Amino acid sequence: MQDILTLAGENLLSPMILCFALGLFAALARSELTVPEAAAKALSIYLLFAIGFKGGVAVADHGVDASLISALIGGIILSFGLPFVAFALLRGMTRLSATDAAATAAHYGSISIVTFVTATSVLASRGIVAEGYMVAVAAAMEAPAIISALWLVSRNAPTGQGSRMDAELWREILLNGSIVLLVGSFVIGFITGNDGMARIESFIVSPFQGVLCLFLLDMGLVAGRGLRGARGILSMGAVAFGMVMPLVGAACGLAMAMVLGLSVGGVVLMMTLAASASYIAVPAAMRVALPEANPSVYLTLSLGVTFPFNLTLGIPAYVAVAQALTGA
Amino acid sequence: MQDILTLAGENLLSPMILCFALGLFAALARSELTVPEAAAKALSIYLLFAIGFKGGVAVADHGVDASLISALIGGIILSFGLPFVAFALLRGMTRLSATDAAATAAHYGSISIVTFVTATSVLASRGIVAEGYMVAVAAAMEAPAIISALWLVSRNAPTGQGSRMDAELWREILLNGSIVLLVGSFVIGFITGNDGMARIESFIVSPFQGVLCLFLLDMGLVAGRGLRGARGILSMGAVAFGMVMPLVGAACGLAMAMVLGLSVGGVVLMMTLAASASYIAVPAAMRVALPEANPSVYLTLSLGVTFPFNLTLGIPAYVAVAQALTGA
Amino acid sequence: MQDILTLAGENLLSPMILCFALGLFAALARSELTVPEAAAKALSIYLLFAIGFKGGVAVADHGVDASLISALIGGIILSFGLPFVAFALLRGMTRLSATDAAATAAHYGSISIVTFVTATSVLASRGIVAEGYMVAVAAAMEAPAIISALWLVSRNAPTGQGSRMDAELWREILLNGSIVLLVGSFVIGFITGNDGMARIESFIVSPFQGVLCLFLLDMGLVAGRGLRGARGILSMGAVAFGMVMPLVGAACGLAMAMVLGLSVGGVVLMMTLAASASYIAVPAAMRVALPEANPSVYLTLSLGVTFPFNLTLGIPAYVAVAQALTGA
Amino acid sequence: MQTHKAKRVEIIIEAPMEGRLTDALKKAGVTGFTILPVLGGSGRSGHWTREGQVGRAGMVAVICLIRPDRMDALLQAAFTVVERHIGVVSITDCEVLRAERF
Amino acid sequence: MQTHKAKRVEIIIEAPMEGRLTDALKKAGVTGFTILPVLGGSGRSGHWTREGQVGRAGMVAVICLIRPDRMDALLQAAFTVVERHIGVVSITDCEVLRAERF
Amino acid sequence: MQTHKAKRVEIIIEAPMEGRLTDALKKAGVTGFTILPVLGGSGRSGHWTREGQVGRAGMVAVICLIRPDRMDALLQAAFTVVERHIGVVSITDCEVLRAERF
Ligand SMILES: Nc1ncnc2c1ncn2[C@@H]1O[C@H](COP(=O)(O)O)[C@@H](O)[C@H]1O
Ligand SMILES: Nc1ncnc2c1ncn2[C@@H]1O[C@H](COP(=O)(O)O)[C@@H](O)[C@H]1O
Ligand SMILES: Nc1ncnc2c1ncn2[C@@H]1O[C@H](COP(=O)(O)O)[C@@H](O)[C@H]1O
Ligand code: NA
Ligand code: NA
Ligand code: NA
Repeated sequence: MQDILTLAGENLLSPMILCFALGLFAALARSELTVPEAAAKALSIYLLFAIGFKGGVAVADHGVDASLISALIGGIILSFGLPFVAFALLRGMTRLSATDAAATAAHYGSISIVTFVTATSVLASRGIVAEGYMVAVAAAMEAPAIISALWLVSRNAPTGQGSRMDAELWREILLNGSIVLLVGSFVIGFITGNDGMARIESFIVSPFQGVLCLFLLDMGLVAGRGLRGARGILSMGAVAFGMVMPLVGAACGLAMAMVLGLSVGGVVLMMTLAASASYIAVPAAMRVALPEANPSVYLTLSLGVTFPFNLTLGIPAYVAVAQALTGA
Repeated sequence: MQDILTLAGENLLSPMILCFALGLFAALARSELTVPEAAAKALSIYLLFAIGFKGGVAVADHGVDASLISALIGGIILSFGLPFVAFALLRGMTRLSATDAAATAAHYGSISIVTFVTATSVLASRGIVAEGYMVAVAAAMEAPAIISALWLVSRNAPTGQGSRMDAELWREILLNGSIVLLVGSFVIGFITGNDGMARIESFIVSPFQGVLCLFLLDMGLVAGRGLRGARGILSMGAVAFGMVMPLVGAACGLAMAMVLGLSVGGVVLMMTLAASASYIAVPAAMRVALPEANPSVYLTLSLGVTFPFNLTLGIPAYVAVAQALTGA
Repeated sequence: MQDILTLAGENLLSPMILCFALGLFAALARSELTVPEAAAKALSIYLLFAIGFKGGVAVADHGVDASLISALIGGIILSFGLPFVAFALLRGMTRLSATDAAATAAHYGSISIVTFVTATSVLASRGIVAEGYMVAVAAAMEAPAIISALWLVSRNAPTGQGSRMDAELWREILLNGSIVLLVGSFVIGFITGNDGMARIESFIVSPFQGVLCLFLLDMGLVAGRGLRGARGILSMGAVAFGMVMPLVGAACGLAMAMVLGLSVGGVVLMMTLAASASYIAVPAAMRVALPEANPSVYLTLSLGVTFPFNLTLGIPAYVAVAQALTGA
Repeated sequence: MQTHKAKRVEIIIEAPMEGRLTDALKKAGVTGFTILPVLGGSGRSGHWTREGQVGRAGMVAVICLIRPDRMDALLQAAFTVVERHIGVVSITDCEVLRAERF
Repeated sequence: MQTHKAKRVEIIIEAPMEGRLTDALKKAGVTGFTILPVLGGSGRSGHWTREGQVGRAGMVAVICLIRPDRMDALLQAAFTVVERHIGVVSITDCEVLRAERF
Repeated sequence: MQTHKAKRVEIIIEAPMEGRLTDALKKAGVTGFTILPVLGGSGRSGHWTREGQVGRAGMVAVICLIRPDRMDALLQAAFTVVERHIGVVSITDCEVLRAERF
């Protein structure tokens, strides 16, 4: 317990989290501080590329084995399954319509890559190594949750609000920018291995944490602006859901990680993936597939409640639990 | 004297100043070379974050004492007072209307953070250490000058041109992006101290001077385009003001720094702050508060005349004077 | 031969080329992955600045001599001459109108700075040194080809499609952003020499290859989108031209480099310049000077065919040939 | 100069729907359109700005000049796409040069 | 398709005034508006481009579709804000789909 | 509020021609214009988006409010520049505030 608190304190006082807090503060105080959209997108491309590449190099280093495949399958199962848990919780804890609840549930089955990146950087700062292929697991978990959510809608929503799913949208989802970049750079890292790493190490390794700081500053700004715009949109129940669901997700992720026999680092990352909620790929898909679902609800929950929760309290808790359970 | 010339020569031939000159040349020659707005803004966010963070770490390192508070007060006094000096000089040296003169005076009481950053990098390259809290002084000096200018307008301008000041505008000024980012990263640097620095050092320290080069290239482009667009707008008297005022400001800054008992580096930075003129925060405030004042006048003076003057001749002179007077 | 294949394999499996391939794949698969325009432009400014600066420092280091001047003249002769070769080939191999053929020919006389940058990074990774002034040669080769193309049009195109050349356009071409930045940073590097390099080395040297990776990712995206949009626009003959012409150009570049007596690295870079085709400066000039020429033709050829060809197969071949011929 | 009567249709729509709208316009026989970026806005579903967004969010403005007789096909096509989505459609009378282009 | 008469008001105004203008529009009962970025322009106070600016300078275009009877309130509100500022206001007749939105 | 009749001319043109167009407009006595960015479009010469471009490619929209009697000079000037280029020109009737500005 002592440990968890120290860990949480350390995490809360890292430059990354403080940058996020600064962004949140600036947005809530209505400062006009902004990171230009193009710059934020460039930072996210850098982060995705670096994290994918490093994962690929790590896998090239340790060799591929069956555990990669089983971890992928485990991740996909979580992504399919978690929306059902989220939907049930939402229907119990809030008065959201079936459509809104299903759309929100899709976000919680999918993942937030920035939360994942932050977790890897917390692991790195405490010298905990994780399976390199967890990056591939992250990519694999982006989309399946959408299928579950659409199935939930088709079962529960009033007629006329059915989903507008078509082949085109599937292509968009499966080839969305972050999946392609993450998987692509993972493959590039795998192919070029340590030689490739040597050539671009001083670009993707040393400045990584600093770039993450600026990116989290922007995430804080965006989350804060979202929160301000959404005042009165979320009920107390919904806010509670935004903090309970990551814990439920993390518990599922933990169970899965134990079944898969992952290392401490891998357990933390699997918990983080399961606990995190999407706010890029899934919202865009929901706007097309379920236009009647209210974007303020799912965006505010995912970006304004769950994302900060994981960043500040969640990740240190997951690290502590993983260390306690694996006895590391 | 020999020394000043060598120093000025060295400064003029640094990559930073030459990049500024390249931008100026490209703009005056009407090359279409441009740094995209989003990229320039991203560079400025990087510079503000890095300079604020480093300042905070330095203060954490040396401990906080009364001198921080007295330096802040000193800076605020300068920012309040300099507009009166500038206004008097402008009314004497030019035929600007009272409104234009007051709006311009506000710029000279406030500060240019890029000039400040360039001065810190000149100090760094000569191994001169300065008080870390000078970053906080810079932030504190941004806004007070605006009050003095508005008071000057209310006293001198024709009726109907009164200022449009309201609570909303005060909030905008006090929470403008650069103040929030500078103070915020200062606080983050202070909280995380050397541990935080170790994590992001390779992002904010080693590439700093290179980033400053590209940023000054853009500043050269912007200043040059401003100068081209403003041909015929500034009288000889106004141009002369743009070079005399920084010297007057620097002298006031020097006096204040001596009273405060700052180190050589601190003296240089206080002189630089007093000598520099705002071209971001104050112009935006003036457009709202004093729409009748002509933006071409104050922008061209501040960005086209005083900024290059300080960058090329001013800073080396301030360093030389500070070294001579403090016997360092 | 063995050697060429190994070299080509190594080159094809470098992170840079794989990033380009990833971009190409993403665009052809219609992923919405994009690098924001502003970010791509910022990356290109970084690359131009770094490459120009390093070239200038290298020249400052080795001293200026007559060989710089003769290499400049050699480059200009190539740029003037190659459009005639390209025009003849195009008229033989395709059914393009005289206007389209001339506009396309201009691109092949001019150069692609990204191809040049990639070649320097291949050289660097194999420890081959090249003349620093080749950067200046690259800049000198951008524009002359346009004159030859306009002369070809005036001789061959139907009346009414004459070129719209004026002093203004010449200014635009000669002061286009990349020439100004390349030459400007070359001069800055030359003036500040190793002192300047020491100050910004960790910005322009260590992260260089990583930045190039992200930039080539974007180039792959752009080239792929261009190819998709241009389906059915290029005949088989035109595509063949896009791969034959770089070889012809490289041969001319080789001959010129032998006459000039360049080092192995210099030979490779001269071949690369002659083999590469412009897709920034010349297209913009052609839109103004020859609006009747179809931009899809020349952009697709230059960016969609010749650029990938040089990147993947061309450069390793040029390195192998240069090493074989100079016996290095 | 000789000008010709035409209609200017302006459709403000969510960015993820852009491709679907332009595909529908092309199918409805529209010969051209232009897409402008949008910084922010306000409507029944609230206020938004590009700064409060991540990813491919936000809206775009699609401008379409057409011959008056093609209007109905265009509106029909546009309406099918925007029907369930937030956004607005406005139509203005205008004149164009070079009518052969429309 | 069924369309309804409306007005399209386009206000080009300095970026620092954007928030004040949209606040005034909301107070005047305007139900929606869209903001477009502006790259540059020219007028009595000279020529400017975004490239010659630092900070929150420049202008934006605010587009507002309204029912004709609300026009006067809107213009009054807009005028109070833009009066002392550089910028232009233009009004066009237009038709809109889905009139219930305005 | 008092408004005045005017014309709103919208010219969508290739970015490299922007300077030439605005120079011609100024010579034709136009007192002001505003330039908006364009993200992409489609026409007889095909489909393009800013994302498939490098360099100073792409198009811009130039908006010009003028007094009706100046229209012909403007169109003449614009036409000379755009004649051989891709792009479109449209003209709408409008009303403006502060007529003394045009
Ligand atoms: N009256 C209006 N005038 C101009 N744009 C509008 C108007 N109403 C809505 N919009 C635009 O359409 C978007 C969605 O509107 P709504 O569907 O009403 O939420 C808003 O964010 C605005 O960009
Ligand atoms: N006649 C006009 N047509 C279109 N935009 C204009 C016009 N006049 C002024 N503007 C815009 O309004 C801004 C300020 O104009 P002004 O107040 O005349 O300096 C200009 O920079 C243009 O963006
Ligand atoms: N009917 C139209 N409506 C709106 N914009 C158009 C139209 N036709 C062409 N454009 C714009 O003008 C550009 C060039 O058109 P074009 O000359 O037909 O290839 C297109 O990419 C569009 O941006
Ligand atoms: Na999840
Ligand atoms: Na000052
Ligand atoms: Na060439």
